[in-house]
Amino acid sequence: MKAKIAEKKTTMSRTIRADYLARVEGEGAMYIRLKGDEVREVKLKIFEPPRFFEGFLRGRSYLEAPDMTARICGICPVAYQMSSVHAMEQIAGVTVDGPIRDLRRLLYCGEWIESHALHIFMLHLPDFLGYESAIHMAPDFKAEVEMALTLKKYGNELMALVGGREIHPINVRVGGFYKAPARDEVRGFRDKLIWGMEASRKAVALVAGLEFPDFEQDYEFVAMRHPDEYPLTEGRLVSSRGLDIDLSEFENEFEEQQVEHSNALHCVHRERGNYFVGPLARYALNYDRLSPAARELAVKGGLDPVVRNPFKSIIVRAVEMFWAYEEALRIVDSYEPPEKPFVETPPRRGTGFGCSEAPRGICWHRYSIDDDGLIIDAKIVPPTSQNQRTIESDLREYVKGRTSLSDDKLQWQCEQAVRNYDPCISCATHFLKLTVDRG
Amino acid sequence: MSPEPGSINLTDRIRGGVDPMVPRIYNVERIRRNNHDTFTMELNPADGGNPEPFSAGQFNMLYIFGVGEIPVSISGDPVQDGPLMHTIREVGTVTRAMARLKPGDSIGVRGPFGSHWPVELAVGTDVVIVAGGIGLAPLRPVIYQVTGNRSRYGRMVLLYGARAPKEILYQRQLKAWGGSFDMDVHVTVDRGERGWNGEIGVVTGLIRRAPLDRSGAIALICGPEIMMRFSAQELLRRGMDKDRIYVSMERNMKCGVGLCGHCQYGAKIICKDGPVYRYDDIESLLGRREV
Amino acid sequence: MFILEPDGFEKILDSLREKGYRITGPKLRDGAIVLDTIDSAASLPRGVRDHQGPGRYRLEETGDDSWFSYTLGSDSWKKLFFHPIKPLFKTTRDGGLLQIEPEPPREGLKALIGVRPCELQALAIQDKVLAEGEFVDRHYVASRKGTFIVAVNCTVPGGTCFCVSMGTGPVADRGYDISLTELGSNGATRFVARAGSPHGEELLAAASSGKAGESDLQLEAELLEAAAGNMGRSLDVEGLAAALAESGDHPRWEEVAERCQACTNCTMACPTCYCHTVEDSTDLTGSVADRTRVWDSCFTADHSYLHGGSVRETRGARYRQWLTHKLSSWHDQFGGSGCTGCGRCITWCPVGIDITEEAQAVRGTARG
Amino acid sequence: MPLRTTKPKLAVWKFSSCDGCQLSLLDCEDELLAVAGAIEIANFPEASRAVVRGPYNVSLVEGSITTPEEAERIHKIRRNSRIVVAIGACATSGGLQALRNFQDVDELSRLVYAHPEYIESLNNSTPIGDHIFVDHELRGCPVDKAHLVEVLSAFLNGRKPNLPNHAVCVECKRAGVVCVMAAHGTPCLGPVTQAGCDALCPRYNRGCFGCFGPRENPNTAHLATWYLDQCGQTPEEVIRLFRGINANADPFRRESLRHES
Ligand SMILES: Cc1cc2nc3c(=O)[nH]c(=O)nc-3n(C[C@H](O)[C@H](O)[C@H](O)COP(=O)(O)OP(=O)(O)OC[C@H]3O[C@@H](n4cnc5c(N)ncnc54)[C@H](O)[C@@H]3O)c2cc1C
Ligand code: SF4
Ligand code: SF4
Ligand code: SF4
Repeated sequence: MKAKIAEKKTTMSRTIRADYLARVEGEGAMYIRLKGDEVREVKLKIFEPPRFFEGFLRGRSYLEAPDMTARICGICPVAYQMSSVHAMEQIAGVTVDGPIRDLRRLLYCGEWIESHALHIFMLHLPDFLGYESAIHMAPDFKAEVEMALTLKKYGNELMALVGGREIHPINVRVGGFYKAPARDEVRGFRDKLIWGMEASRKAVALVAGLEFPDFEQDYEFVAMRHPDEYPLTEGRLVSSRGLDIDLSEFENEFEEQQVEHSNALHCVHRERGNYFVGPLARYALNYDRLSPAARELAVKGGLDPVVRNPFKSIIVRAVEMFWAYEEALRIVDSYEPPEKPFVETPPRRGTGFGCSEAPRGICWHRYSIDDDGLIIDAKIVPPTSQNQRTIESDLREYVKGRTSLSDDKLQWQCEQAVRNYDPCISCATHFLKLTVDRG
Repeated sequence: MSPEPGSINLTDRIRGGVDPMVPRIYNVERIRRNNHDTFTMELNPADGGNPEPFSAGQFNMLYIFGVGEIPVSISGDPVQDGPLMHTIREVGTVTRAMARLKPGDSIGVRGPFGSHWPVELAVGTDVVIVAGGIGLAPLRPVIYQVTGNRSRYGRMVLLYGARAPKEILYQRQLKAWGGSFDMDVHVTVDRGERGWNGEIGVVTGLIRRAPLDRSGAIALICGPEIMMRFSAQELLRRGMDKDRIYVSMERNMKCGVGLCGHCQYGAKIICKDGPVYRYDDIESLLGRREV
Repeated sequence: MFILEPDGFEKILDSLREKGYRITGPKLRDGAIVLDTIDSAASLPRGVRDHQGPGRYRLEETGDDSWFSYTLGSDSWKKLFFHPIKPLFKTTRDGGLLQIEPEPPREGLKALIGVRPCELQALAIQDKVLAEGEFVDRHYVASRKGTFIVAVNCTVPGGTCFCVSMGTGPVADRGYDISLTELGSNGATRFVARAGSPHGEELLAAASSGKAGESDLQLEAELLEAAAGNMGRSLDVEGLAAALAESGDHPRWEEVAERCQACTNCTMACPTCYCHTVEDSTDLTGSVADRTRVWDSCFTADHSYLHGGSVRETRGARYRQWLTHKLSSWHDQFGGSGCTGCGRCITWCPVGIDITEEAQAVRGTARG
Repeated sequence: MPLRTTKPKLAVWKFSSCDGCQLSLLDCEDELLAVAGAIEIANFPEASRAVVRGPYNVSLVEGSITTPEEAERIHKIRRNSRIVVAIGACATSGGLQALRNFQDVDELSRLVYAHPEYIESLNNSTPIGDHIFVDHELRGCPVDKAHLVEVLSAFLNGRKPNLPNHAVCVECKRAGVVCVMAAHGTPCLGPVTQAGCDALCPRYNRGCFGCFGPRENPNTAHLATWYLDQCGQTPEEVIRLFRGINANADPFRRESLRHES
């Protein structure tokens, strides 16, 4: 969005405002106040209206959680579905494995592919290349845009294959699925996945060649970690500063705070404050769990095992997209439909925890249910609320050395810095507004 | 033992090898506005051939590219050669899209379909035509046919009701017919306007006063369902026979050839048995709700 | 009359397949019998029977090896000939000029396995409507040609069947190439088989294990007679059509409106319902338009739509249209009933509205 | 038909929602470039920073009205748009967030937020059509992307979009799906829900839960009776079924309230 400029003549202060931040999911604004070279205030303001999901969930059946929580976010509904079904299964004392678990991973790979392809090419890349959007890019980069659309489309097709549709899949239930896809349908996906792996390789090469601002920060990365897999829906929570906890301990370590300028809660570490979730964190903490081919690709893309430049998240996403295609292929090639598509999970009183790696970071859930399976209490911590503070601190640091830039440029670059996080504001309750106030 | 019981033994009953569901392309020659919401289209086949012959009262299914297809009666002269004519009132999606057509555009035409006005029965007797609104369009072919061979028929009376003076269709023709063809033309409007010195009121009022005396006359009625019912009753009261009164019915139609099921009216299939019915054939249905 | 053993049955399928027939038959899917392509007799459901009632269908394992102890599922053969979704033509536009490219009718040899007597009648009714009038549906005609029918007489009628009332079952008397009656089960299924066409005769002669004996025919007659006496429902059709024709203002229609969902399930499941509509669509550039024919139903608002609104607004009027068409006006239009007594509309009505009950209620108190 | 000279302008607006319906437009991978060729994407923040001033030929509006600010903003959009299409369950009935309409919003706010005083929210979540005149409503949670393309191409071609108002059952039977009500005893909202999803849930052996909202002439009362008598449901279960994605749509709202006591 175009900056509105109002210069005050007497001092060097100026106000830059962009009321609606584009190419992010949801409604928010960014507000930066400068006095000379000094950054006075940075706010990521989320004005997406609250929708009170945790409140509605009370009194609903535990079986309804995957359908209801999916509606928190149209971009990563599967994350909400997976975190909620895992929590409910924990309460029921049931673990789901074999082909049902594989199908869940396949569905989630679909979501990663779709979301990453969307973010890399349609939301983030235009910033690097100086276009307003991917559609504006299309005339100059026809082949790339077409490749991007196909990469994304296959992700969507995977979701539809397993989940019934791309957005708000209907096939996910506590205990598994309503119906398992037929063997031939799943196996038939093979060629698309092989194409997707190849195209992802090209995507990595493409984005690795971009110019990146010199900007590194010392983040505390937080992600899930699984004993032997790159994390998706299961594992412990670990951090680059030594945290290693069970999902149930999340609230001991982290807390959600409400701030006046935002409808989204900020989640912070109780002692250490802001932290970083999402691809960079996942990658740094699980580098050793990537497949050999994905690791090789990361190296080719010029990535170290730990990446501290958030602008380079675009490369990490491309590597993860490759990984998701590869993982999907592994599942597809060995798929045999389960005898029964779900495990029975009779209602049982208790509290359960679920967490999964949404494309933009961990999505943590806690539920308590009563004897009849009705939800007594629910708590959901989406990824963007966890990154909000870090985004603000990035902005503060990023603006510091760049106050000499024109308002327009500075605004665009700050927007880009926000987009590094692929913030999903709809989840966080829900668009972005940038105000640079240099007064 | 029949040779192939499981299968059906059919020669292709498809007329002239043409699929009745596939339109023939016609080009718009000319569009004339009749009034603020009604226009008459003149069409000729795009292949340069002649329009299909038709009988007065029959209709075509007109297809407009990507928008839809609707039944419309033919309003031109069934005897003389000339372009295919349809007079259409704009009421919804398809009719509005048709109103935007320009000469040179093409549309699809299937037909003609359905039954026709029994003009042959009128030979040697009087003909009473009762029309309401756009209902005059399907009856115009009858007038052409009669005036084209005036001496074969008895007296001709046209009773026509429109909502308002400016909605009267074919105004110049009405004058000409009334003036020179030995035809009684009576027009009434629901609402008068300044400058209107004609009749005001419903068309049944005209029937009450129409110069109707010869028994054996036939009556042809077309207009809204309720208008047709009341007109028929009025004609009966004036001593006409049930089996000499004809009406033209309207129902949703998707195929026009009796296959889609939409135009059922009691046991009737309007596109096939109708749209023109002898009054006593459907009398019992006319007053019923939601048939 | 032949005796056919299971391997003879398989032989018939094999030779049909060799001749290029696509074979469709009953299959077990999602807790119901559906009609689908079958590879061999082995993919036919075995040892299952159905329990059908108003709005209710459940399968049960019989524990034996019976082949045809179930009756009808919700789909009927009509889907093979009168396709639920059928492209009619594609129009391209260049400037104002149109060009129409009709969808070519598709022919092809089809073998139907396990057609019940009431369904033979249903096919005959649809033939009459769609293929024997002044105008015919050419897609129907094309796909209906070259059909080979293996009928199965009913020995275990379903809970909503009333073919006896409609005079359509439980024994097939014409319209088949081969008809079968299953004798016994308990691992010893065999069939009495009859040929209804030279082609059927030829196949049977090659596949059967000989002529049926007196005792086989005796057993068959008993089974079929018992079936006829075992109908789940009945409908007194004497004078029914006339009574319904006069029932326009019957209060029962309003009463049924309180239950009826106007959901269309009865019409979609009915093997003789043929209502269809057309849908037009365009691409974004506005240069190509498609016209597609799809199944429709007299229960939708659009079915009777005239500018300004539907003629049949209320669910009662829509239900009346359906029932009186099936059981009364069909006679006027096509010289017979539109109902075969298959019971599908009763079983698959999600709220269990029963045509036999409604017809009876209306007729019981119809004014003359 | 007149040839198009300048491209019509499309705008996409967001109100309270999950973003899924507008994402559906980006999910039209095969048509996206064709859409962009036929239409000028004049305001679609999720896809582009570029903003072209109104008035717009078509505005797609996602989301429901839940704040005083939204209740004002929607009028500006109406004034600036020739055609307004409300997209999705939120925009056409209030969406899942309309569950608040059955509860006390202050209490909900206290449940979720430590400082409810910072939260500005209306008591009810309401559809766009409650605030302004809407030219078309596209149902679904999310909308079906083929319907989005259909609405745009209908608009481009000057016709009425071809969208059904009959029951899901029509699509269910056309697709040859086994009815989950009759064959499994699963309560299904299909008979009272508008078609458009191609009977997705029944295809997956589950009952329809009403994403596309009520169809024309729905008979919810007797369906609910059937759930209670024949599917073994409790009144609470019936309430929850009707009080889902389209809880605030009139027939569904009334039905769920009827079972409260
Ligand atoms: C036998 C017959 C002859 C007719 N002759 C004429 C005529 O000469 N001039 C004229 O102006 N009109 C005539 N009509 C009416 C004309 O068909 C409708 O006005 C037209 O279908 C409205 O279409 P629409 O798309 O503009 O309206 P909408 O209200 O948008 O209707 C949508 C669809 O519903 C159906 N439909 C709506 N109204 C009717 C209707 N009255 N009859 C049948 N189907 C309808 C059509 O399929 C139509 O496309 C005739 C109808 C019939 C049955
Ligand atoms: S009306 Fe009912 S019983 Fe009769 S043929 Fe149709 S579905 Fe079968
Ligand atoms: S009778 Fe039953 S199946 Fe038919 S429309 Fe009514 S509720 Fe649906
Ligand atoms: S499954 Fe649901 S939508 Fe399908 S026919 Fe049955 S009731 Fe209707």
